[in-house]
Amino acid sequence: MDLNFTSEEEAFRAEVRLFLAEQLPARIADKVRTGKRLTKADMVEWHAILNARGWLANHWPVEWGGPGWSVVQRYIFDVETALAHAPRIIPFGVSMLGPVLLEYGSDAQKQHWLPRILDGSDWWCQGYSEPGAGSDLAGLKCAAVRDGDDYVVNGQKTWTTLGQFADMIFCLVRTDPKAKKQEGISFLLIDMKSPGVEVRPIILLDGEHEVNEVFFTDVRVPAANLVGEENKGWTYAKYLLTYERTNIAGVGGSMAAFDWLKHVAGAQKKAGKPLAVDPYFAARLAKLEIDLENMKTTNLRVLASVAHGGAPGAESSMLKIRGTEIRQEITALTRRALGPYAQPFVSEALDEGYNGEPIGPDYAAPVAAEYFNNRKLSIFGGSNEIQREIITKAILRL
Amino acid sequence: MDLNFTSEEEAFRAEVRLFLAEQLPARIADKVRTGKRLTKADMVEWHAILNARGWLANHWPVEWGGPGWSVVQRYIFDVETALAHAPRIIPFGVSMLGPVLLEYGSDAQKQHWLPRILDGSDWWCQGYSEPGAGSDLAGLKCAAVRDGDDYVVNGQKTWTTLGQFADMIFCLVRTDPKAKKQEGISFLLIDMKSPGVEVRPIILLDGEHEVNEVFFTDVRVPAANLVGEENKGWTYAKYLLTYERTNIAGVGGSMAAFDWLKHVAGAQKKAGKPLAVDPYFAARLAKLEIDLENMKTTNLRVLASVAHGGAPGAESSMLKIRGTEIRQEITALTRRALGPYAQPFVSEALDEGYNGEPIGPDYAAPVAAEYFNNRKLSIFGGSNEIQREIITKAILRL
Amino acid sequence: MDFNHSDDRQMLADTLGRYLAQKYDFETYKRIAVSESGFSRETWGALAELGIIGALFGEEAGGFGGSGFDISVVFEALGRALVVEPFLGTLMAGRLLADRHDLLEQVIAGTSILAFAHFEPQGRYDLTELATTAVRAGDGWVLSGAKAVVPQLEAADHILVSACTDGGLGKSAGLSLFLVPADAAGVTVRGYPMIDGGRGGELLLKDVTLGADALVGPENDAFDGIEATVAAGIVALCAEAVAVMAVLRDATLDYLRTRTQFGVPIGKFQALQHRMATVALEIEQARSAVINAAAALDGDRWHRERAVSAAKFTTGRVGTLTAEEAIQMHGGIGMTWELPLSHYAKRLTMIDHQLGDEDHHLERYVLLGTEAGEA
Amino acid sequence: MDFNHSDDRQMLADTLGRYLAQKYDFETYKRIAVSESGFSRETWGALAELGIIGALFGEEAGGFGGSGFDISVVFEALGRALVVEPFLGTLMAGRLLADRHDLLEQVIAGTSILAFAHFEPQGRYDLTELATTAVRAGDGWVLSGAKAVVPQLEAADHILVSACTDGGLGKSAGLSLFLVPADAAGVTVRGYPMIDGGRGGELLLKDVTLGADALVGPENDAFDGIEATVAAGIVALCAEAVAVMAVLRDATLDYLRTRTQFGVPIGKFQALQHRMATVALEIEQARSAVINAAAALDGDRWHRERAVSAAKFTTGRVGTLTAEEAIQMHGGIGMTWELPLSHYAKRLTMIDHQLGDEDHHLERYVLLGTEAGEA
Repeated sequence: MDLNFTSEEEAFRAEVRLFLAEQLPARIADKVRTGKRLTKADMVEWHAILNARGWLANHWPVEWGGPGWSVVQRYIFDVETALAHAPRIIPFGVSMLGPVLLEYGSDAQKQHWLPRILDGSDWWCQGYSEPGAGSDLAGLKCAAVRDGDDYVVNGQKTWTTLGQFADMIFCLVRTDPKAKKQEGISFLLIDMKSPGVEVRPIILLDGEHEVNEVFFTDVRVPAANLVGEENKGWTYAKYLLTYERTNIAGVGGSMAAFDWLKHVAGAQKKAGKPLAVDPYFAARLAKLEIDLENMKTTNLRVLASVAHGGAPGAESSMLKIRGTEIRQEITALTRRALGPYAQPFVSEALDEGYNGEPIGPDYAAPVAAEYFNNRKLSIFGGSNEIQREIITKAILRL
Repeated sequence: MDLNFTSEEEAFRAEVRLFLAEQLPARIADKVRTGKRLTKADMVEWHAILNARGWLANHWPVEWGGPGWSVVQRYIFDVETALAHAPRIIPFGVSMLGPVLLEYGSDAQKQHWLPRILDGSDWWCQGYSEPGAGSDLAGLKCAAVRDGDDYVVNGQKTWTTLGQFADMIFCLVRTDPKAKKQEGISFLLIDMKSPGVEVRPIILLDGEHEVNEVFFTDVRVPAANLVGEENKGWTYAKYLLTYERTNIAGVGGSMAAFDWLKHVAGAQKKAGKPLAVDPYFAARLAKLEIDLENMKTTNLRVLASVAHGGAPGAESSMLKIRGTEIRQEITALTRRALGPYAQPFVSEALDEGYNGEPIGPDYAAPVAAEYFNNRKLSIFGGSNEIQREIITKAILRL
Repeated sequence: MDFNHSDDRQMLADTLGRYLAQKYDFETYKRIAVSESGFSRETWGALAELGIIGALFGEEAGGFGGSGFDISVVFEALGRALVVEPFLGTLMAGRLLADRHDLLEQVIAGTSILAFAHFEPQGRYDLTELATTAVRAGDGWVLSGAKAVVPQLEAADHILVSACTDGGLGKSAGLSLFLVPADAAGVTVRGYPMIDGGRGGELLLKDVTLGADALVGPENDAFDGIEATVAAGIVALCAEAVAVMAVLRDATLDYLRTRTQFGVPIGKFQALQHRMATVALEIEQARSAVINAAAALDGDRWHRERAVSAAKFTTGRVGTLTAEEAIQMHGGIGMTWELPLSHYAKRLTMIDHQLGDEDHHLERYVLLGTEAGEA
Repeated sequence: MDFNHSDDRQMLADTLGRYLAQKYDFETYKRIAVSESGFSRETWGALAELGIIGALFGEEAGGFGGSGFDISVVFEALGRALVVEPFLGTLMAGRLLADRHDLLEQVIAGTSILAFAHFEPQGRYDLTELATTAVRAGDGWVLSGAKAVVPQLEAADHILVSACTDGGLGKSAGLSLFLVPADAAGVTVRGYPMIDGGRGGELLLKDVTLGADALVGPENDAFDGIEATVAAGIVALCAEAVAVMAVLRDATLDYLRTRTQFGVPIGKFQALQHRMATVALEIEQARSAVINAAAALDGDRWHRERAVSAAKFTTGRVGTLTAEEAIQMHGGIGMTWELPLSHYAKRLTMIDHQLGDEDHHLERYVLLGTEAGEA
């Protein structure tokens, strides 16, 4: 039993911190820290900085541009970047499509697409969910019919995060409507500029445009863009959903958000004293901090098991549930801390360069919107109900 | 909208209080208040006192000895007797079998059995549950085969509360093994002194003998003891389970228990001050008191709807759930209040006449055992899971 | 004991409900809620004409209602339709203006709108954390200070403002109330949209000079009135909250019945069924809490304040549960602007940020329990 | 980073586990737990022979363990078998007796048993609410006072007693420790059964006259040692609690797989599945909390105390959930004396009543957070 990182790992942490201190633009970190909107340019800039250092695709094999890190190094990197208020790495190309191509793509596909993910030539988005197929992902209907050297795609995808910025979309499509639902699905790469692709914004309850519907009408896709075998797409989809979930608890993000909450609770006043020392609020903070400390160790336990050759498996479902519960509770308490000032919402105040006088405390502007937005954490990416189903089957064996 | 009782109802409350002041033996009330064991003699004594006043079977029709009370009067009676620390009325004869006989019994059965319930000639117990049929009550197997003027009964019942004191048991038995499971059940009255009846104690986790297993081996029961029609017993069983559930929330009992909890929390010390003013404990008490106040009004709303001709229906499932949750939380907080002194358990200290020095505070002796014993509240009498099923079907219509 | 409303009150509720169902549908709400003014003066006038404002005040004030149950019936109906119009401020200020018959007549007619500006930027939900001062100047008064997050402040023609006339921060003694015309010199209103629709505002008072008649009620002794009118505001918010909960519950049940996944309506999944049973049960508890508070509103102070704090605590707790479960069970679609559900969830969540949240009222309930007066 | 135990420690755990599986089955437990002595001296001797007591102490004290992980490994195994023998008192008293080599040698050999009598009747879980006094008398000391609910007090040959030598109620300064032979004049032990099996006792000290050598450790300065040994006791109890939780979880899962109602195993009911998923998840969190506490036990005071309070809070909270859900899902059978389950549930519940409950440690965690030393 040893909960400490090795001296090599601590040296690596120092290296990451130094890199962040030198390379993470303060302008961008400030926006992340204060809950301002990031633009596409901000995200592209940060990807480029990481890529220049060779740290963008940090779980890829060395021969494809990965840095050759251990799971512990990746964990340290995730935590440190979050604590430094770096933007998250947009996962669609690097963490989702990349691993699928590495495992199932042809050499030609790897050589064509992987470098373009790294250098930012393609912004990828994900075409999984459909209006009728949410938790029941395999119930998807979007159809691709082979026609000569092309597939012709018709149908709809939804909840496509940042699809408005995307050059490419990887899609699950139905290629055999007669097969059992998991067996007629293929994995297709589609150029968003193809005729017949239409992106429509979905505005979320906080007024933000973050997700989209994507419609396909007679969209022609070269058959060369089929990944792996036709009708085997479900295998690749599942691989993608279970791959690289060591950061699924979002420990670094929650640590940073909890620090911010403590800052807010220290600054807010109740009867002249910091809210943080009010017995009721202090108890809420303490419970949350203890939950977070416990989850950090649970996360490290899973990590250590992976490092020793174990598979993360269904334990990552526990991490997903508790991780999102903790993150949601952090945003709920931050909202609660604001008292009446949770109500005003000046959307423009979240844009860079806004210089209106803040309403109430200067940290108040994004808080309630973030609380509402973060309701998604327990819904998207496999709802917490689906995670409980996984635990039921794989861990409880009921 | 008027939450007040009428002046007639208030006069009735005064009458009940006067009766309790004059007639409830202090010796018995003290035992109830301090959590001592009641003997069979205690319970019989209290039944006799109530019966002398004509208040024992207070929901029976006047012609059979009921006092002709409204649902509101019954509620007032329930609350006042609980607040005065009267023993509960043992329900098996008065509240369970009685209504079934009144609705479905023959004249001869009514004339024979009902007076004997009132005067205490028969102590009844309930033969519903079986080892394999708990929540799935209709899955029962205990069989009765017609043989001349008798039924011959073979099988087992369990969780038979106070069966060790009983003269008679009303049983659900299977009379048609080939019918669908709800359709082959009959309702039979069995003399506990019959040859072939054996009662075996079940000791609960607190060491108490409160429930029993009852075994039937070739027990001959006169066919005259069949209530209603053969194979229609499920109808009567359901009637019994939904009848007279206006007191299902146990408001009076919880009010008395909460008063006791406040007494304990006021007497216990933390850092020299009453535990009741400790912020954490005070918050727990306040939440519980608010829940109780809310439930009291919910209960009155259901009552008022019954008084205006509505049926209690599935709302009583909500009252059962919340009522047991509150009662369990009261006993949990009383246990918590004791601190280290929840641990000692001198069983003899719960008997009348014990005069050993108490371990710790004089109210400590029964508390932890009561907490454990009260886990039954959410299990017996239709588990809270079954109540949620009823709500799902009848109220949520899912 | 009777849990039915009187015929008159029921008729009022039905009339209001019908009007809103016809004229204040979700599209209307969305238009008004994000509009520049953050409310509709036309709707306000129409509702006044229906007598809705009059129902909030007693006969001594020129109205025909004003009891706890009058208030709760009206705000339940308003809550069901997500009405953003300035009822809360009008209710709270108006109850303190019973002797200003001329003004109240206009208010009840819908031609004058009131705001209640009491809480301050540093004061959170505390009724006595006031730094605004009113100083005598000749016959009149000079007010200075700031008031925080006043609902629909820009809509108000008259603002009822509390100020210290002989006291200090954190004291209930020495407070007085002043009626401030919205266009008085030295008054600055900084309006902004609220995250749950409608608008709020910060009030800045800089040497606002008022006549002697600006003083409302007893000098130095306004606290009891303020506490009582806040109690009425809490009953209103709690009734609104329970109505919103019921909408969320019913919308979620509808969704559970119709949305299919894995070949069955998701309402067939027992885990969701049992969670919804809990939500439904808790909403009934919250409804009982509101009934208790409405009944206690016209009673003695101690029982009234215990009941309103119990109700605000309960609706805060159950409101969070209901809003979060409604969104969660809807999944992604519950997160969208397009669906009414998300707006109801936002409103319900924000009610907990008005007039004291769950924690504030639990603490207050505890404190009241230690005060003399316990029955 | 390594979450595996060292080979030696794992071997110890395996040996202990095997021994208990063979010699301390449920029937044995039931017999010992309600016996007159409330423990088995034979078992104690056998476990001493296996080296289990030695594993609780460091080499400087004649043992071969004593770290947080040594303690947690032993108490996990003890918890799995519901062992009632006097390990906790021996652990806590023994850690403060490192310089009494002769005595500790007997303790480790199993021929002498220790109790730790610190908490007092009026003191709840507070480490400093002590009224017991020790007054110098000649070369020696005279002790008077009372100690509350000491686990397995009757079993002890020597009792380590805390007393005020130069301080008052509620102060951490001025405390000292004394080693009191159980048969000293003026010592009264009032034993009783505990609801979760085994026995406890009240200790009465009436002018107990002791020699100078009865003083253990520094005069007037015992608090730091007491706090540290209680921290070790908490690690032990938390490890025991997590082991009990795991037994309850596994027993409940087995029951859910085999008990049928409505024609299917009740484990097929999704509402129960999702609740069990929560229980399983929370137990893993509790396990992590214990690992954190065990790791911090040998570190600096501030991190150690934060970690042990976090662990005791977590195991208290999760323990209640686990015990109540295990009984509920078993239904009636879970309420019976006959089933091991109910005894595990009782033990788990009562652990929350030892060395500070959930609320006590949450408050303590908050207070530690405001102290200097935060990293």
